[in-house]
Formats: sequence, structure tokens, C-alpha cells
Amino acid sequence: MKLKHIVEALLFASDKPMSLKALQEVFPELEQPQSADLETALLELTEDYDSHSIELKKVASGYRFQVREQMSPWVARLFEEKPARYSRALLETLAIIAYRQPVTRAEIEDIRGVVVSSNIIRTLMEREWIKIVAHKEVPGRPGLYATTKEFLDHFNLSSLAQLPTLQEIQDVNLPLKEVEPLSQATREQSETEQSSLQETPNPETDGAETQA
Amino acid sequence: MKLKHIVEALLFASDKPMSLKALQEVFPELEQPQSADLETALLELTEDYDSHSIELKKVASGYRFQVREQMSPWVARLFEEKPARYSRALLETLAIIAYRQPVTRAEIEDIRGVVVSSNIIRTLMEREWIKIVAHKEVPGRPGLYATTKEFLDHFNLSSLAQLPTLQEIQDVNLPLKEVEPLSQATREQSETEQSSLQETPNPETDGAETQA
Amino acid sequence: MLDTKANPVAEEIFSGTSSHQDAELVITAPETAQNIAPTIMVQGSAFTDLPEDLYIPPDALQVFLETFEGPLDLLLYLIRKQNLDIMLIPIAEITNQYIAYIALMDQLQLDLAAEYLVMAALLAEIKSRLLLPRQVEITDEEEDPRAELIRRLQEYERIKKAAEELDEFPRLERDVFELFVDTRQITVVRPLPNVELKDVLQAFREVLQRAEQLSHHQIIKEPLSVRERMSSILTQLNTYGTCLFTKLFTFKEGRHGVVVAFLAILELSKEGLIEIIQDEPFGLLEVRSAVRSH
Repeated sequence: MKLKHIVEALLFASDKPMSLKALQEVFPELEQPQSADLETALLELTEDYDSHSIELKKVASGYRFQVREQMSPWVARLFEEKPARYSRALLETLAIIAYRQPVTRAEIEDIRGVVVSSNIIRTLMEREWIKIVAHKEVPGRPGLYATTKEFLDHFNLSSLAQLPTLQEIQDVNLPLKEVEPLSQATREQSETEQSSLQETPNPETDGAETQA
Repeated sequence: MKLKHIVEALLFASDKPMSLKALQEVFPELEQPQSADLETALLELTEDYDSHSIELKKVASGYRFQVREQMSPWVARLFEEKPARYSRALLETLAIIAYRQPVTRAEIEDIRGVVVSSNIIRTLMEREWIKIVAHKEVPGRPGLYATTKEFLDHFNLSSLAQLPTLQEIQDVNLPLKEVEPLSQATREQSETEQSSLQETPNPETDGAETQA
Repeated sequence: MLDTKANPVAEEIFSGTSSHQDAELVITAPETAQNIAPTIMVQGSAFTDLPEDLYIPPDALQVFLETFEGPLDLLLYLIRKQNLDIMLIPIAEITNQYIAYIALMDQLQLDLAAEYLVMAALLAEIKSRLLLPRQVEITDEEEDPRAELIRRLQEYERIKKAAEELDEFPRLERDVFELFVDTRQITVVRPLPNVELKDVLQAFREVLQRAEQLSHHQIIKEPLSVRERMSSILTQLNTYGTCLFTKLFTFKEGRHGVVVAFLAILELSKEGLIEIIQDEPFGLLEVRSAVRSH
């Protein structure tokens, strides 16, 4: 068995990088290869993998095989989790901010009747759907949250005015899917958008969710 | 980027075997490679690693790279823990489930002639080598055990068909003669019986059936 | 001297030449033989064939017996060690040997699984049936009493072989090994959840419904002041410039709150701090800050 092949097997089977010393110690005491021989084997191995998707890399704690970085676009898809779904609490918070903006966190909590978690606010901020537009002149100067241009873009709205009124929302029979734009002007604009949308499906839209 | 290289990167990056379907699904919907192309790539890859310490192996749940068996003397030294050794009782129970599935615990006990300990069943279940696939419609509705993909994966098999066929069963068709005690005469007689049996073997037929 | 010829068990154990790979034992002969009284009952009668001078250290026998997986395994061993075909199982002889084994176990007070005794009884029964007088012709329907036992032995031996072969298969973590290839340098983009407007609106509808219930059942309502509402409307307008008229109402507050908000708006309008506009007939009312600070 060639030293190179043994080293190859060891590096693949090890769950952490292996130093020269660690490689040597795998062998019985009297059969341990010289460092120079190991290095030659490692060099040969490195060349063997030149045209492969993985490479033999020396990192701080030793040698290990790793997937080449240029394979990222494909490999990353392996690790991608299915897009999560946002919680009901997040959607409510977003809706309250949209309709009641600018609004403090305390006010959102008042309306929802429960505490709004920092996670929800952070997620909405990271998604750039909300931002702090001012600070309320009360003790603690809490931020006043409002929706953003990105929020409108995501929901294909040209302005907040296109959102249904509170009355329309409270009408339980209203099929919310077919919320009508509010004025003639926005209606036409919206229809244009809608028809163009039908021709070129929104890449953002997750098929699974629309079907669900 | 060649398909082969993408597949290589994916198989190396994945922590479990990947089926053709799983490989296809890494690609965007409209760019998914044909199964035939994937199979060609997998075949090329298999050949690429002919002279390496690792091999591309097809097991039940898909393709995986693994360190070759002949490297185990070195690789085993990497791990402090000795690989688990399984008792004869466990292996026999597993073999019965593999060959006789779906099978109840009582049926396993019939074949082995002894009670099957709950520990054995639990160990096999915890390793996910067996599972209950249905319940037999007899009093007590005992579970019917079958082996899993994980079992095949662990034993380096791609399907149950790869298990060796069971030894042939000889036809039980005894002339009702007392063969006792083991005197010279009966021994000779026995040999005659044996040779006549060998002339007309019926390996497929279970004795019970021919007599019934 | 120990007479090993008299008993197949003793012969087997003391010879140390067992073909049974796990059963190889060499036990040194003890210096003193012990008198032992066999007590095992088979078919209601005492089994008394054991040599009286046989002594085997209990620990050794324990190890020896534990290598058997049950009565079928022990029987197979007894048959195979004599190179006999299962088909030609010499019932009487095997029965004697088998019963000698379990008699030993019993004498040494080993935990004897019930299955071993059941098998002893079965063997004794077969033996007695085979010894029945010849003149009783056995009809075709009646099966040879050995047949069922032979089938079981064959089936068990097949499984035993299969288990041995299974154990030889290259096994993960023992013979072949999974690979660990580093993927930390791979950058993962996590897709963001998609949200549709109807989901947001549905969520809001539920908030409103909850708020409505709250205002109906809430006995102590928050004290509201028109001034307070005016200032909050102002803050809002200072940020946005314009605002939907309807957005100035907090429905959670119930009718009373809406009245407060309405009064606040009227008050602000009267004081010239806001303008109420309607772009077209029947259009939505909008409120805008009249004091533009920038």
C-alpha cells in the first residue's frame, strides 16, 4: 500500500484536519513514516486533485480535503433550507405597522394584546420592510416604525393608499385575495401591473406557498 | 462547469447518500439534468476514483463516496472507539427480519427456538435498521418487522436482492424407519438414503409442502 | 481417572477439539471427582445416565453453554460435530446427548431456559414414537415425527449461516467509512420566506376582530384625551405629511376612542394645524400637516 493512498484514506475519514504528527501516529511506532515522506505524499495528493471539485488544503491545524469554493453556487443549494414561513405574530405586527404607522412597539403591543418579540422587529428590519422614521417624544423616546418602499415593492403596491381600508378589512365576507385598488387612477395602474405580472411570473413568489 | 464536477462536489459535500432525484433537485427547475446524463457522470466519476482510496458506491438510498474497505486497517486506527460488535442473537434476528420480512416477533422466535430479547429489537429499531411496517391481523395485532434503507446503507447494499440467497432446503421425505442406535448397519442405510436424496433434489420445495 | 468415553458431553468438553468455533474449551481434569445425583425429569421420569464421576467447573460450563443460541443451536452442534446430515438425524443418540447436556446444566444450577426443556421433551417424544412396534402401520397422512424437527433445524441453520454472512458484509464504521470533506468555505444564501398581501390583511383582520372583542368586554377603558390624540396625530403628520383619515382612528379603543380621535382631528383642523383633503368625489379622506417644518 502506497503511503499516498493511506494518507488519502486517513484525511477523508478524519472528521478534523490532520497534522503531520497526527498522520504519523496512526502508524505503529516502528513503522511511522518520515515527515519528509508524508509531505511528498501530501504534495502528490494535492496534484492528484487538481482537476477535481475538492482540494487538499493545509489549514492551521493540519491538512484536510475541502470542497472548492467555486463549487459554492451548487453546493450551497444542498444546504439551503426550504424557505421558512413567517409566524402569525410577525404578519400581525407588519400589518399593524402598515396601517398604524408611525407606531411604537408599545402601541403594537397594545393593539395585539401581547408582547412583540425583538426577533420579529429584527426580522422585519433586516428584510427592510420596516424602518424607524422618528422617535416619539415620550420617556425613552421609542422608535416610531413605518413601512418602507421595499415593503410596497414586495407587495406590488405603488402606495399605501392601495391597501384596503379598515372597513373593507373588517368585512368578513371580503375575499382578501381580490382586494380592489382604492381609486380609479390606482386601479388602472394596478391592473396594468397585474396583467404584466401574469405574463412574467414574479420570481420572488414561492410556488409552494401560493399553492398551499 | 461540467456536470461531473458538480455531482462530485455535491456528493462530497452531502452528509448522506444522494439519490438521482436529490441530485436533480439541486438544480433550478428548468436546468435539471436528465437521469441518463447524471448516470453517465456518476459512471465517469466511479472510474475516476478507480486508483484512489475512496470509491463512489451506490447504496439503497443513493450514491455516496466512502473509504475503501481495504483501507480499514489504517482508518480504524483513527478512531478510539472500536466498531460495535453485534451478538449472534442480534445478527440472527436481523437476518430473519431481512430474509423473512415482514415478520412478527413470534415468528422470529419460532425460527430461532428462543425468546427474542426486547433489547435486541430496541437496538435494531434505534439504529433504524428495522421498522414496523404493519400489524398482523391476529389476536394482539403484533407488529410486522421489516428492514429499512438505513440497514442496506449500513451494510453497503443497494437492495435486498444483493443479500446472498439462503442455503437450499432439502426435501424432508423420510422413510419411517428407526435409525437408532447408530450402528454400522444404520449408518450404511443412512448413506444410501442420502445418495438417493442427492439424485433427486428438490431444492425449491419445502418438505412440508410436498407432504401436505 | 475420568472416563470421557461414557458421556458425549464430557468427551466433547474435555477433548477440546470441538468443531464449534465458539465452543472450544480445554478444561483441566479435576483432581477429585464428585458424586453428583442427577435430578432432571424428562417426560415424568428421572434422567440418570450421567457418569457419576463427571465434574466440570460451573464457570467453564456456563461459558460453554452461553455460546449456544438456544436448543436448535445446541442440537445443530451435536449433529454437525459428528458430521451427520440433518436429514439423517439419529434421534435416539442425539436425544441422549442433548439430555445429558441439559442435565448437566441443571445439576450445576445454571439458569436453564425453558426452551431447552421443551426441546428435551420433544426429542424424547419423537424417540418413543419411533420405537413403537412395527405392526402399527403408519398412514400416509401421518408425518414422520422427525420431519418437523428437521425442517426447523434446516431453517435455523440457514438463518445462522445468513447471519454469519451478514456479519461479513463490509459495514459502515467498521470496514468502509464515511468521508468528512470540509464545506465551511461554502457560502449559503438562505432564501427569505415569501409573504402575500392577503396573508398580511388576514392577520390584520384578526387583530381587529380581537380588538373589537377587547373593547366590548373591557370594563375599564384607557382614559383618552383629545389633546393627547392631537399630538400623536401631529407627530404622525410631521413624519409623513399626509395620512389616510381612517388611519387616525384606533379601533381597539372602541366607539369612545374613535370619538376622541374624531374630535382631535376636528380640533386640529379648526386650529389650522392640519388640512383634510378629498382628491375626488367619494374618494378617501386624507389628512395632511399644515405646518411643514421642512
